[in-house]
Amino acid sequence: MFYILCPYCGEHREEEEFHPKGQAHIARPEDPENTSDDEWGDYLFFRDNPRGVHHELWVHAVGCRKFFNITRHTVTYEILEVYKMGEQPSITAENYAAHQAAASADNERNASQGKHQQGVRA
Amino acid sequence: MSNAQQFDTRPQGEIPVESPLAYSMQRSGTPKAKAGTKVTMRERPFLGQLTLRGGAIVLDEALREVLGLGLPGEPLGLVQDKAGERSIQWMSPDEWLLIVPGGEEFDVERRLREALGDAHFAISNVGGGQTVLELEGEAANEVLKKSVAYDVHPRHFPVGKGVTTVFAKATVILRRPSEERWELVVRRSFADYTYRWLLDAGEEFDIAVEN
Amino acid sequence: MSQPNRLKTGGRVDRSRQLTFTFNGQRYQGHPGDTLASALLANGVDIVNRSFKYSRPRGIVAAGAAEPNGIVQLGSTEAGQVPNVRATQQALYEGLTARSTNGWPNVQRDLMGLIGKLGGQFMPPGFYYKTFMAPASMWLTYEKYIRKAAGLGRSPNENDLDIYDHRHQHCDVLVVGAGPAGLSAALAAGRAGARVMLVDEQEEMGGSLLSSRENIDDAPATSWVEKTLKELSELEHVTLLPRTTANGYHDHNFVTLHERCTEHLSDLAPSVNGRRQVRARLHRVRAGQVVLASGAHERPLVYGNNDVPGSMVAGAVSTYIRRYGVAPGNRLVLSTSNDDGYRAALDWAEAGREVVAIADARQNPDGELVEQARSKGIRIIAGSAVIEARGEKRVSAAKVAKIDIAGFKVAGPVEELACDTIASSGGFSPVVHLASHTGSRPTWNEDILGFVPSPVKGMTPAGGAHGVYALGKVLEDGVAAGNAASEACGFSAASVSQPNVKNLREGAAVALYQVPHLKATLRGPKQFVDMQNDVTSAAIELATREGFESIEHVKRYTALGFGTDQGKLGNINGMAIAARCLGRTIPEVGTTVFRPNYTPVSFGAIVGRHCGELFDPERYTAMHQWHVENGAEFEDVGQWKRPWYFPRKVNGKTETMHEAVSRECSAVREKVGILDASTLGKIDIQGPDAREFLGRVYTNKWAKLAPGRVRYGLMCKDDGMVFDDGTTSCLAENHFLMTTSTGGAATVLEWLEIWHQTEWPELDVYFNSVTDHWATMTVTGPEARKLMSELTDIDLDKDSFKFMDWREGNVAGVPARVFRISFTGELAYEINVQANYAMHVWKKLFAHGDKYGLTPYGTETMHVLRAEKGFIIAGQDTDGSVTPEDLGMHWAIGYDKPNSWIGKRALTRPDTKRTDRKQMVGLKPKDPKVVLEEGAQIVLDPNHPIPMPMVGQVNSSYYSPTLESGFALAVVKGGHQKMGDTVYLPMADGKVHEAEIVSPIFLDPKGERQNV
Amino acid sequence: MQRYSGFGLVKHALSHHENWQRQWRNPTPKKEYDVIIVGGGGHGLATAYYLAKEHGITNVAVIEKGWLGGGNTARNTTIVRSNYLWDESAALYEHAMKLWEGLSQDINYNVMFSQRGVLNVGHTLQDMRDIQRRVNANRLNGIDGEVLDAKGVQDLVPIMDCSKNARYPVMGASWQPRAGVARHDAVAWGYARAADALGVDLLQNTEVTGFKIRDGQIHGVHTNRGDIGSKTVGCVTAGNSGVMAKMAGIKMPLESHPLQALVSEPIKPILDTVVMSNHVHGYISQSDKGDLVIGAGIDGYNGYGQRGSYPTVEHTLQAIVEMFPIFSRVRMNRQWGGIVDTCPDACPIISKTKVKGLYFNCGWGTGGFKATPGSGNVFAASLAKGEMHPIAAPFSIDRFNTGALIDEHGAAGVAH
Repeated sequence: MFYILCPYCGEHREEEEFHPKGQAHIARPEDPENTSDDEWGDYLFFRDNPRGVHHELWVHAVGCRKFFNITRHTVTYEILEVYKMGEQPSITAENYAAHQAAASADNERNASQGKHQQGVRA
Repeated sequence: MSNAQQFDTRPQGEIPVESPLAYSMQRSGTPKAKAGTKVTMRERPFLGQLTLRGGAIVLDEALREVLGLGLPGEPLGLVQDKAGERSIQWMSPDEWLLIVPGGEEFDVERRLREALGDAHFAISNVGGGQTVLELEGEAANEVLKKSVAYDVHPRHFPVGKGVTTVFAKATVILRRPSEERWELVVRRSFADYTYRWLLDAGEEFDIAVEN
Repeated sequence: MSQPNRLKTGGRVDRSRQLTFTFNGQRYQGHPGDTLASALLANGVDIVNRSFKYSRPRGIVAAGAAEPNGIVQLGSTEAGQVPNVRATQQALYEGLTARSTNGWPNVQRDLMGLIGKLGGQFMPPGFYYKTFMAPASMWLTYEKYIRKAAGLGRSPNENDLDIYDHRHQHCDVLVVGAGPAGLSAALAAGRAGARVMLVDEQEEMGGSLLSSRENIDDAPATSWVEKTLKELSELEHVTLLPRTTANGYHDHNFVTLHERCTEHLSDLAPSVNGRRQVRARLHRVRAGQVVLASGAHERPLVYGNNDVPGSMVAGAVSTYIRRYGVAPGNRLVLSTSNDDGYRAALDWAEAGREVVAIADARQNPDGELVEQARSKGIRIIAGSAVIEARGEKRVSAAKVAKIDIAGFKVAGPVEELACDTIASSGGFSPVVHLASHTGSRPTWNEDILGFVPSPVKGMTPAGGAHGVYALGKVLEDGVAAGNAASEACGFSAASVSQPNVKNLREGAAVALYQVPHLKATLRGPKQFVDMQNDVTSAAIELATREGFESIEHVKRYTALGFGTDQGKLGNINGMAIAARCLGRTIPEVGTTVFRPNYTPVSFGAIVGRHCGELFDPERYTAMHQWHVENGAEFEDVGQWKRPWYFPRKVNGKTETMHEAVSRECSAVREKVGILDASTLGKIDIQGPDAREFLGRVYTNKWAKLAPGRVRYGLMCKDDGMVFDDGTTSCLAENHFLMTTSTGGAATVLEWLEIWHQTEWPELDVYFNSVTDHWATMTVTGPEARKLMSELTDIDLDKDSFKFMDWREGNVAGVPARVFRISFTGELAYEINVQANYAMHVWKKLFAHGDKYGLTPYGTETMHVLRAEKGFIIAGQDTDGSVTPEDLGMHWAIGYDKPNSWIGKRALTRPDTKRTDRKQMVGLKPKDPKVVLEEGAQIVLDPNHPIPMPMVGQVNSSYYSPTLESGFALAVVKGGHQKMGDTVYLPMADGKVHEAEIVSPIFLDPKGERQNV
Repeated sequence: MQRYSGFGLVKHALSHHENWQRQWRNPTPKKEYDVIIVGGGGHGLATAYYLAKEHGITNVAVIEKGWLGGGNTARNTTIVRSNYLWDESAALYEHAMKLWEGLSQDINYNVMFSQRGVLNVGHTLQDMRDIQRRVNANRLNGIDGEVLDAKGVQDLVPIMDCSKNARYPVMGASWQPRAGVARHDAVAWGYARAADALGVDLLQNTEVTGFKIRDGQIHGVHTNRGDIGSKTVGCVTAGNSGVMAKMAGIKMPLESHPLQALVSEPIKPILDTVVMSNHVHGYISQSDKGDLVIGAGIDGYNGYGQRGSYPTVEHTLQAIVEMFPIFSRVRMNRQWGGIVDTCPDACPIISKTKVKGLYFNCGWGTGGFKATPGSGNVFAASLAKGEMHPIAAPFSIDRFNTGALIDEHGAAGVAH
């Protein structure tokens, strides 16, 4: 069960307070009337569904009622970042590997300084 | 002006009034305190409750002007006046819950609307839709731990904090106005469920209800 | 003789007190501190069960969670029955009553055992896949007998009288396991000031130290346990939970703990001072860090007939002797691959019993424990193993032979040693179960011959759980883990001095899993790998021969590890055997992922208080008590309890629903009725862009709705399908009150928010739910105005307060908003008052309404009345596949609105613009007495052979006392062009109803009644 | 193929079971096949079997990245029923049902198809309307079913709480007697063995890493064991279908969600039918081994982790104990998760794609197991003829652009 940092409340909350609302950044076509049937179908139904880094829309339903985005790994379920509506993710499928490498280097550096891996609450 | 309608829903004169728990207390009872009572529940009905929406800066200014009490400075903050009768709780980046003694809310709303002028804001009277339950006693924490997934440990939930969270299968606004007292702001239609749940969860601590 | 196997001294049981218990109808004695298993062993009960497939007699083999055989049915009353209790984990209490779960007529003389003996050969793995196929019709019969033979215990057939509880817990550091590693870790983290939870599945904390031979700080290890627990219990932020098993390790360090609160006292929780106590408590823990100090399970060796009672895991033998003061036999043969196994022989000898011999698989055993055994004069047969046990209901001898492990063969003559107990040790398997619950696969460590946990974020293993076994190292490791965990939570490491422990010199262990036999595996005596599921080495070999090469295939084909013990004893041995058969190494064969639960948890504990009346909230309106007192029958609408109808007693007889509804309908059509409509969702919408927003989320137009006016609105999703409807009133230029369907309230509010927050944040508008703030009562019928005029100061004149207007004023002295909207087609006033005053207003209406025949009505009457008018109910007349066009609601579609409102674009897709879509129509049964079935399918040719083409279905259907006929709302393909056509409704009973397609508006199509 | 029978079992027993043959070969991949099936689950194996048996196409490879039947085939709750609402899905599932009824004999492998009946219980007036509508539709489509009232339910399942005091009292149910359960692993193994016997190559531990596409035509697949050629490729990879489609440059209307299930410890026979409730949200049956097999809905987020969130398990068991209070003391042994690829209309995609020769059979959501034989059968026919089988045709991917969805949410509200 996820422990989710609400970017508005500023603290981690239990998954039970949130609802997932599908893929993030699905923008409604600017001019629906001049959108083809295929384009409209794509907007309504077609999704990335990646095995790996995924950007999702969630709402803090039992909380501040705000929608926000989560970048989450769909296999490890690790939440890589949360960001508010209108913001763009800094971690993406493209830069994930580099990001992980940097993070593990950080961890090793911390470990060598006698610090330990950060926990989910740290 | 905001060009919204304000509506004073309080009747003049003596009109019978029923709190959301009137039926529940009658049906499920109000257990009296015993020697072993470690938690006490109390309803504070008929308070004035306003949902305030808008920008923090303008609302803060207006509230200071009208109530002499500004918005809490942080998310999840709860501030009260000296008497503890008026409180403002952060609900969302653009939403606060203002609780005042019953009857004050219409005047407060009117004055706030005046003070806010043309700003974009909203004020909704929600006093009929929710009631306040207080929990007190050494086992209050334990009863809450049975009921809410939110961490109520004093390190994590100091006085002056308030959150909206899951309560069993309902939702509550949970606040800590003082060291010894918790407040649950409960929606009217869920009040009976919440009450029955608390009686059940409090049974092992000989929960008492004061009314 | 009472308790023949109980030693005179030793152990942690309280010999001063006797407890009487019953097993299979026989009364026995034990002591406080016993488990059911230790008490049974003390009393010399060898056979505790019969095995699942072959009905072989089985005894206790282990001492804790790993026990596969000692599965019993507990309970002295029907409601107190508990199936499948593990005797090794059940504390003994006075009056405990238990039975074996299998064995007919009893475990001693079991007739199924004969079948096992004769039929065992005919039940290779997967035998049922290969037979019982002919004739096809017989499978259900075969299955009945197969099912009867299966299952362990039985479910109670009475409701549980006990209650269960939950605790939502949060801590910095959760330490799982209170053995030496866990205690040390908790001490370190606790001293650092962290919020610590220390949990242990056993009756008391201490883990392996409770039966350890070793000293800590020159005193028995148990003194250190006591001292440590004392300090921990005095630390303010430390919580100790004994009798608590960590069952599931979920994402982001969420761990479920199962605390057995009163299960050690009785099968029904005793009450204290009249207060009920919970039977079990489920803790839902969110931990900053988890220290996994769950220890290790000892592996038995897999030799011939290794399931004969008297065969035990070596460590369990020690535990029974040292912790419970029970020697489970007299003459012991130990078969071991490592030094640790020697502890059993030493303990056995010190208990004054005979150690016949130790068969050590190693050529030159030389560790310190080996020396101790030698010095006691115990015979050690190096390079050998027990290859087969003899005996049927109890071990009578062990066949020992030299073995060639690499060559997998017996390398010397067989010596038969008379004995009654065989202990075996094949080394240890770290308890990695929890660590793999979140998907991390354990990795093989050749040094310790076991799987160790792979890294899990926020988790630190300590001690045996990752293969650190030597006591001194374990204590050190625990402190390090505790400090690492508390530091990760932002605390400074605490200082914990290392206690003085003598480190034993240890000889290297050898990898031995399946012991070779003189005969080939398929021909030799059965070697059990998973005792609970009767999986043998031969079964695994056969599975690999048949092409099941993946370990997952092997497991599934043989059922290895699928028991209630989840293969704690057998899995690694099974993998090793599969690896041997496939010519691979264990890591090549891989491991399987463990799933929660670590040990089984009762449904009741998982459910907690969410059962019975608290299963789901019942939502009440402000008038609920009145409805109850006036005999309402209730309908569940979402979580709401809504009055369905108000049956009256007439001449001592209660009306049927039909009678009540007819009466209520007539009252509204002829006089006046009242409905509690408080459950409708209400959303307060304010802001300069509120109107613009409404125009985008509703299909119809909102630009010109003036203050004081109300409009009906229809909402679609962007696929063009209707999903909710309701009225919205203009309260002021920038202020609207939206109503939604009862079920749609939360969904619609979230719908508005998602569009505002994600798509149109530039619109200045706020939405607040005021559903609960307002109570709503609908006064409707020809007499409504007269009744209202007695109670309100609002000008009710039909020209100043028109249909679809709203006004504010007082009703019964209470400020109210009154809306002239109608869901019945009659003159109607919908009164909204602040909910705390609603009961007063409601009662006042009745006080004045009597003379007008004011009749309360419920949802059923509301449905009849609205259906007569052709008004839809979203969710009943729509099902997510209906467009506004399909409903014939062209008037509510603003095609020429400036914005592309939600749903508009989708209405011109190829499928949505078809003219032969299912469209809403009315149906008039040819026989007016007929009320068509809701859900009846509509066909054009009832004589068409099956499959019969269907053109639509009935969604709403009622008897109308006003029309004196049944009538229905339905959808029919191309229905709008089929007015007057006849359609057919073939029913299950063979009847075919005829109906005519008509307008869905059955009554007052011009709307004159509501406009008066 | 060594024929299985009771007599054969006795014969093998006398020879110490030393002469059992492999159930399938472990072949080396050929360079080229007539048809490649990607995905060795139940649907893929069934497709291969029917290609060989009914269409004489035996030069077929089934490519499986792990072990046969290791995905959702191994993780579902084994319910088989065909009482779907819409004509299109009813035809598909009933086609499957008819194949189920002779499957053990057809493939000479006892899949333990137990037609013990399925109850879909209703607790509200709307539930009952939906039940009536579905059963009426089923009947006119030639699918067995009847509507029971609360007493009928109680008679059939005496241990269920059908009292008025329940929070959501049972009002009635739909009852499909021909429905039931089957042994999931046996379905995969049985099809595998039968397909292998007809010459199909089952390539385990072989992972497709890409598609060979030239000029809009499929030419084969890249795998970790080299390239394998074919002009016809059928992709049947369930939860991974979105990932596979992306490799081929195709976007899918799919979201892969965790679907959790759990079993109790084995207990003596106590529940003889399958009971499902959309409203209190849970379903339950008892396996032949004695486990209560329990499930409910999907988790709301995308997930390939084969696990979901704990509250789903809690809510499921609350529902089960609500319906069966006597199970309060029965204990949950194990829980797990599958990865279900769900479509917006809760119906599958059995379709050609924009790549010629590349077909997808996916999107089964929570309804895949029960369709296994039917899905394989119509997919095989479609691959063999290059034209979609009439039963499969409505399940084209185009429907999401035309709007011709087949909305079965009512039927699939609870996963099964």
